[in-house]
Amino acid sequence: MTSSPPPDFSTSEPPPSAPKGQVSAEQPKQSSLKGNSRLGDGLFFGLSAGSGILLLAIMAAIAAFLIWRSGIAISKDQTNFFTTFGWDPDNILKPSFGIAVLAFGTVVSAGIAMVIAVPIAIGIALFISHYAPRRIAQPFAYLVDLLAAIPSIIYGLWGALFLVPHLNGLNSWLNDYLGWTYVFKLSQSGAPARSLFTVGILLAIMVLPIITAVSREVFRQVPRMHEEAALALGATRWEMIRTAVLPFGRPGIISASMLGLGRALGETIAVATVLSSSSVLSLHILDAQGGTFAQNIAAKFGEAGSLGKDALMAAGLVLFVITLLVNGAARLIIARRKEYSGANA
Amino acid sequence: MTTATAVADRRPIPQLNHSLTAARLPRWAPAGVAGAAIALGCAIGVGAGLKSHLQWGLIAALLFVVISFGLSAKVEGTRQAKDRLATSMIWVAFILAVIPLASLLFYTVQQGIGVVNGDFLTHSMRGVVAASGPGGGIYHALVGTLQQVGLATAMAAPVGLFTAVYLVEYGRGTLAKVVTFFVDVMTGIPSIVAGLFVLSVWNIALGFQYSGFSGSLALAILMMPVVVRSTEEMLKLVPNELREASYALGVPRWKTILWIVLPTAIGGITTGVMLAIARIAGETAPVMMLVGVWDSINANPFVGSQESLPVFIWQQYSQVNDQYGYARAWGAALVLIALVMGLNLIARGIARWRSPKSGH
Amino acid sequence: MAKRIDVSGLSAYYGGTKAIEDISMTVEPRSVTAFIGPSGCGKSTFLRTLNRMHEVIPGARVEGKVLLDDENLYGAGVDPVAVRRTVGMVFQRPNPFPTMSIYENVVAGLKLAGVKKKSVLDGVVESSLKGANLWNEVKDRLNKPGAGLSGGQQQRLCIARAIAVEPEVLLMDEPCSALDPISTLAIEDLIGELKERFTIVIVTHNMQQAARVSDRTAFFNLAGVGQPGKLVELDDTQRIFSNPSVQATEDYISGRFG
Amino acid sequence: MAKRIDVSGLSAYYGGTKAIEDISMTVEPRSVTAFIGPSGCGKSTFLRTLNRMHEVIPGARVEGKVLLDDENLYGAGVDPVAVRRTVGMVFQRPNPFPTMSIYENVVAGLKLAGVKKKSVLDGVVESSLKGANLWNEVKDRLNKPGAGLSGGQQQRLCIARAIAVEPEVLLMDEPCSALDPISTLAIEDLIGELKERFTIVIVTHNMQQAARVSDRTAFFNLAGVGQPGKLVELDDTQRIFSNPSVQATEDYISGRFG
Amino acid sequence: ACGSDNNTTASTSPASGGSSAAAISCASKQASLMGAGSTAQGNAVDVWKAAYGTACSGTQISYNGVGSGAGVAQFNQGKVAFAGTDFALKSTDVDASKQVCTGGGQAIDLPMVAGLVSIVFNVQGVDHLTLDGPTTAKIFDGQITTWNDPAIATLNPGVTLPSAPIQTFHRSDDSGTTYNLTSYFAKTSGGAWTAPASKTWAGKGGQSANGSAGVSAQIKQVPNSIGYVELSYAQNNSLKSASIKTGASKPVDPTAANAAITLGNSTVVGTGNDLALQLDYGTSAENAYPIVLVTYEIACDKGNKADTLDSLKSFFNYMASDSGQQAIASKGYVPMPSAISTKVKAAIGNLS
Ligand SMILES: Nc1ncnc2c1ncn2[C@@H]1O[C@H](COP(=O)(O)OP(=O)(O)OP(=O)(O)O)[C@@H](O)[C@H]1O
Ligand SMILES: Nc1ncnc2c1ncn2[C@@H]1O[C@H](COP(=O)(O)OP(=O)(O)OP(=O)(O)O)[C@@H](O)[C@H]1O
Ligand SMILES: [Mg+2]
Ligand SMILES: [Mg+2]
Ligand SMILES: O=P([O-])([O-])[O-]
Repeated sequence: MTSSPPPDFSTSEPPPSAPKGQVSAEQPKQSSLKGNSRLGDGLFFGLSAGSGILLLAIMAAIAAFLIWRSGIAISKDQTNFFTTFGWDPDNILKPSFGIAVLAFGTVVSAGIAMVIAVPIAIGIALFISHYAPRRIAQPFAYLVDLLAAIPSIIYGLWGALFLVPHLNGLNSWLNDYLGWTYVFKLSQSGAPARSLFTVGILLAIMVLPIITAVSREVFRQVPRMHEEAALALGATRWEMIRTAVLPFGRPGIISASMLGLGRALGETIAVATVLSSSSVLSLHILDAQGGTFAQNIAAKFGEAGSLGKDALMAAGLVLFVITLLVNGAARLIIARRKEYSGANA
Repeated sequence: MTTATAVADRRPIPQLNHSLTAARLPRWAPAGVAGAAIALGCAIGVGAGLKSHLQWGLIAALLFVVISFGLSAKVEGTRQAKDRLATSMIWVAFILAVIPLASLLFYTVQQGIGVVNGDFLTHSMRGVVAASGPGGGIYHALVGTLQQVGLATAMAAPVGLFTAVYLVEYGRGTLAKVVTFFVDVMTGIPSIVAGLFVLSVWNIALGFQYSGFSGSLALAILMMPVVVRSTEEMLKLVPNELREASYALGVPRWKTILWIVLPTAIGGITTGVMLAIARIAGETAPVMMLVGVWDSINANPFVGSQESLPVFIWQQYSQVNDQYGYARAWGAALVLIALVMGLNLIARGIARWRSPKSGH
Repeated sequence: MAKRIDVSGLSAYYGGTKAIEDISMTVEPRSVTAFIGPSGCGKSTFLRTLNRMHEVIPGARVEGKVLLDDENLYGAGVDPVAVRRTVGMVFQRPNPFPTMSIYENVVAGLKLAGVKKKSVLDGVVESSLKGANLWNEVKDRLNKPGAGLSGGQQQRLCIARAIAVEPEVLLMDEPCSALDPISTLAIEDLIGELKERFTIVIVTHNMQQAARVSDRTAFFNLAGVGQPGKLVELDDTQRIFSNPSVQATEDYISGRFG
Repeated sequence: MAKRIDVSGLSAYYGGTKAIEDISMTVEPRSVTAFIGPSGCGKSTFLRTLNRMHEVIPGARVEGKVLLDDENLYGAGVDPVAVRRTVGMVFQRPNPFPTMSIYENVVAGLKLAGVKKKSVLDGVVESSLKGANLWNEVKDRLNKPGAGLSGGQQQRLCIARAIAVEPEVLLMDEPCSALDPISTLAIEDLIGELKERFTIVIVTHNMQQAARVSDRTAFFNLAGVGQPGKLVELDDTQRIFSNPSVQATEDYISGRFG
Repeated sequence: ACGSDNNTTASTSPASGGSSAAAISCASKQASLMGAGSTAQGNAVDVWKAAYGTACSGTQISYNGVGSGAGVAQFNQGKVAFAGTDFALKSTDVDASKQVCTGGGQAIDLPMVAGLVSIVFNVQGVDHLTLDGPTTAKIFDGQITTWNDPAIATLNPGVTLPSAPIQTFHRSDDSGTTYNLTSYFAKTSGGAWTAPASKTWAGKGGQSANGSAGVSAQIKQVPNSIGYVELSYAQNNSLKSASIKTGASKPVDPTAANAAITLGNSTVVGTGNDLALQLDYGTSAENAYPIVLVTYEIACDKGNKADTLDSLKSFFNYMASDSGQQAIASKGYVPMPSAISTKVKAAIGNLS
């Protein structure tokens, strides 16, 4: 059946108002089902999709840029890019560079940061949203946000001047009691604790506010009725959180952690200031050895020649891929339970 | 109706203890345990000759968690004990967060407060030999940071917000998947890579010179994924029934998003944007590469180099590197933190003004 | 003003599952049509197909035709927004906007449609809230959040919000289920008034309510679990309650209120 | 098992506003007590004070005493968690956990109590869902999200969830308002069975339901808008509906269903 | 709008080059000058631009310490008027510069700022330490690991050295400082240092730190440590520096005067206006401190940008002038010996 509207209806949007309300006298109302709201919607959709596409274009350009520059570098690398420890791309005789140490250091330090930061951040977020008395919660939330406002370089200085000396004791203690685990063995005792482990701790502090802030907002959105449903079943506060709050906030926590992880993976100056970098891949994470992608870029960029810069881009590309894999995994976890989304409450 | 009778054959439900006043620890128990744990922690610290006070604290925290759990498990039963465990762990998390926070803040204030005064805030470094003594200020850097961050936010926040809106409200197809994919990758871009990209495209290929604006381009790239992802999460939590209620009133989708969905999520969105601003306001490497340095006031972000606070801090620390440089660096850090916090407060004020009214 | 609704061969799906099947019926203008039937038989689903709200659920889709005065709601070029402006709806579960005060909740539809004049809005708020029998309870706290009301108050607020935009057809999904008898009476009275000008469809589990307010009653049922719901019969309310032509209808009605 | 509830001089506040005032009553064990009264008079609020759910709302507070077999719920040393485990509740608005499947929703309470054995849980799921008259509709999709059910199904799911933990007292806030007659009947039958062992309090707007299921009925009312709600009278249901001692009760009941 | 560039009152110590304002002849056509590159000369340029800016208020100068390589790259991209570098230009850099230096010009090296690398240490109870090439190389290469090692003890009779392990610190970033130190090792370690001179650290063991600032901070903080930084960092952070035993009669202290002697003996290896220097790290001349460094300014010999050429020449002239060189001496730099600065001045005159 044709759905063309009567011609006299086709122009106007239905006048929305009824000055005296609906119980007032009848008012002639014109109406067409083919309203013009498509214009606003189209515009808004265009803006949204356009933004998405713009973002995509930027990222695609960056990716293309990295791939292109990496291609140049890797083709000139005389050694295996993935297994080489050292970084000497500007050696005219034998350009040789590889990401083994950097990939290890990046993954380990970011991993340590996540292991420390995620539980603590969730704890703090819960503290703010469900535990702290209201009067404490608000100011404390601001305070945690304050951590996010501290520039990286300050974290670096604080890390090098304050954190490292305070971790020396912990380091030798870990070595004494957990040295048998191999991982916590210290090759050279007495040296300052400028290791991947320390970097992990520092990164944990740096990403803490990101994860906390986003999780906190998510926890605040948990509908009261679900919390009440759990409490009415005789749940303790913690059980209520486990039943109603955490599952509801799960995708949010994962996303928040991914944001934090992104920062941990890409952090430059703070790591460069604290880590004693080297081209040694040490499985003893307390040893002052190793490097990360971003730290390496910072250390090598200033004096890099043109191949040197390309080589750094190649390392950047690998960091991209790592970020992608981790995020992809996180997305999968979230997507698996999509139909259990809290929005359907 | 026959089904209802099925309930009649009740199975014995295992051990549901129905006493209202199960044995409980006294109200002062947590405080008492905390005190005992701290005392013990210190005792062990002294006894074992542990130098780092951090360790003392960690031991005390651990003791606190373990003792309250053990005590509660014995007196109150496992469910209460678990609840107490969670509570004490959350308090420990809180304290663990307070330590570095307090330390960092104390450190920064202590080191920086000495130089922060009217002159410092209203003068540039022009004509000052930084390495020889005090003097000069950060006004030029303050201007630069505000402009660069402002420009970056003006570019990235709308794009990020709209992208998140697209992903949550519209996106179901391939485009959404691809955008999501790239946003994810974007979260991990080291700032210096973003800087290099802008340098290659904007400054080298297109031939633009140093300017605050080219720095803000890189900052915008760094900011977008944070805005997108945090906003996305917040929008996802807006109950669908609110959208439906709005649609049913004949409100077009875009108005629903603008006036119903976004306001409901405004608190979280603000937090996300502020996080992103905080992050880029502290960036050094790309700004140095794209904006350069400048010791005088340049209020035009589109022409010529500018200073920015992180770059100023970096220079004073790494290059000037004497007591005066340090003092200026910490002073600038203090101002930068205060600046971001000020913005945060303002944004929250605005957000609260439009955010969900309380109620259940 | 009031419009006739003509449904033919309508089926609705949630993803792969068919929730209702092959429904055809006519809803007369200026009348109240009640939908009754057991829980889960698809009354809400069907109701939502009448103003294209069904399709906002991801994966949900509709087959068939719904004519509103000869115009197919599902025809090409039809704007669902215009449809919903014409066909208003009150939901089964009260859902006031949490970011808005009581006042703002009521005028939300108007404001978003561009009405700004304070005097007009004030008038609408008062008349709508009075229509929904809520005015006296909230007139002193119009600026308080809508979410802080009791369940029944919230539902009446949602009714006020829906009638404030003066739709031509009003779909109500168990509007009185959370209401006390006094408010229920007020709403029923309101329905009686509104039907002078609008077409009204109401889902209810309360047979007496259906008997009281509706001119015609449609009985839905489903053949079995997992089966889609179907329209069993639609007839004058009086007939349905006194002398239904299908046995299932009689069973359902008498099963309870025999 | 079943416990007597003795309320004396109870008032409840939301922040500064008093919502109910000075309520004293006794709820007999092994019986069904119905609360009726106009919307907003504080029935839900009062109900929530009986298992200390009121206090979870920020700023809300209670004065007075509630004795459960001589033990004051608000006495020192009483654990609200233990109270709620003993006094279960079904809410006015269905609120299944959106992140859980139907199965998980039903066993949520038991799992919290530490019951892990699959066979026990399976048994409880079946019997609870049957008790709530939902089993047939969902037995094939126990692992689907609870939020994908119809309104009535969701409410029955919540009832199943509440009875799965076998509380000694069960508070039901308009449990049947979203239900069709068949489910309503099933729930009423269930209530009839449960009262053999438990104490049941039910809020309802349906006078007939109150008359059908309850042994005693309490009528609440409020003097005017902004005034706190009060208990007007509590008596045997039959008395209340045939010959109430207070005029207001008579007015309320007859005003509608006279 | 409420801020001010005027620091004459705000600054308690006026720019120290101010007194030499008379030596500055401003450009007839003043323009803003941007430079970028080596961090080692950052403070020197800072001093100069302050003095120069006071005299010639129409010329604003900025210098971005991004590193030598990045500075040269920016120069070759035409983003800056001059670059500072710790290394003489490579032929590839010179080729690339032909794009920017129009009219057949190319980039040239002008040695403008000199300095020295101090071996800094933090050992309790030890105020003076003497080291020589092989011992220093072995310490930094992890071959000598304790302070009371006989090799160190022999060089320091009468000094009580602790038995503590040596904590060595080197640069984690690529650096001209490292290059000069390892050049010294390559020349004097007698085979103990096997790697060629390089701006990338190639020794074994020890810890690394970012920038001279990072190394200084570690030396200050960590007991029994040793590292290497430019003189100014040693001075600013009050670090103790070792004397170097060369072939000379007595160990040489790390002072500007002693470094100037070594510099004076260096030879120009650049051609034409390019004044790249070859330093003699193996010097055994009396009082010649061997670990010196020279940083260059890079500009086009021909084809500098027309609008900045005047200012560039004027600024360079001031840098190379005696008063300019004296102005940076107090900041831990080594004034360029006149043998070199004369050639530099001549080369500046030829810039076009
Ligand atoms: N969002 C959804 N996703 C999947 N299935 C759904 C969804 N909503 C409803 N259903 C299913 O569709 C069928 C019809 O549901 P509908 O809500 O229309 O029933 P109803 O007649 O309104 O019931 P009630 O009287 O309980 O409200 C039910 O089997 C229900 O489980
Ligand atoms: N969270 C809240 N904050 C403030 N006031 C509230 C809140 N919840 C309820 N009230 C108010 O308390 C009074 C009693 O509400 P209550 O929900 O107990 O009513 P009720 O008798 O259950 O009504 P209904 O039958 O509509 O559910 C009402 O005036 C209501 O507006
Ligand atoms: Mg329904
Ligand atoms: Mg209620
Ligand atoms: O000046 P450098 O940073 O290269 O030592």
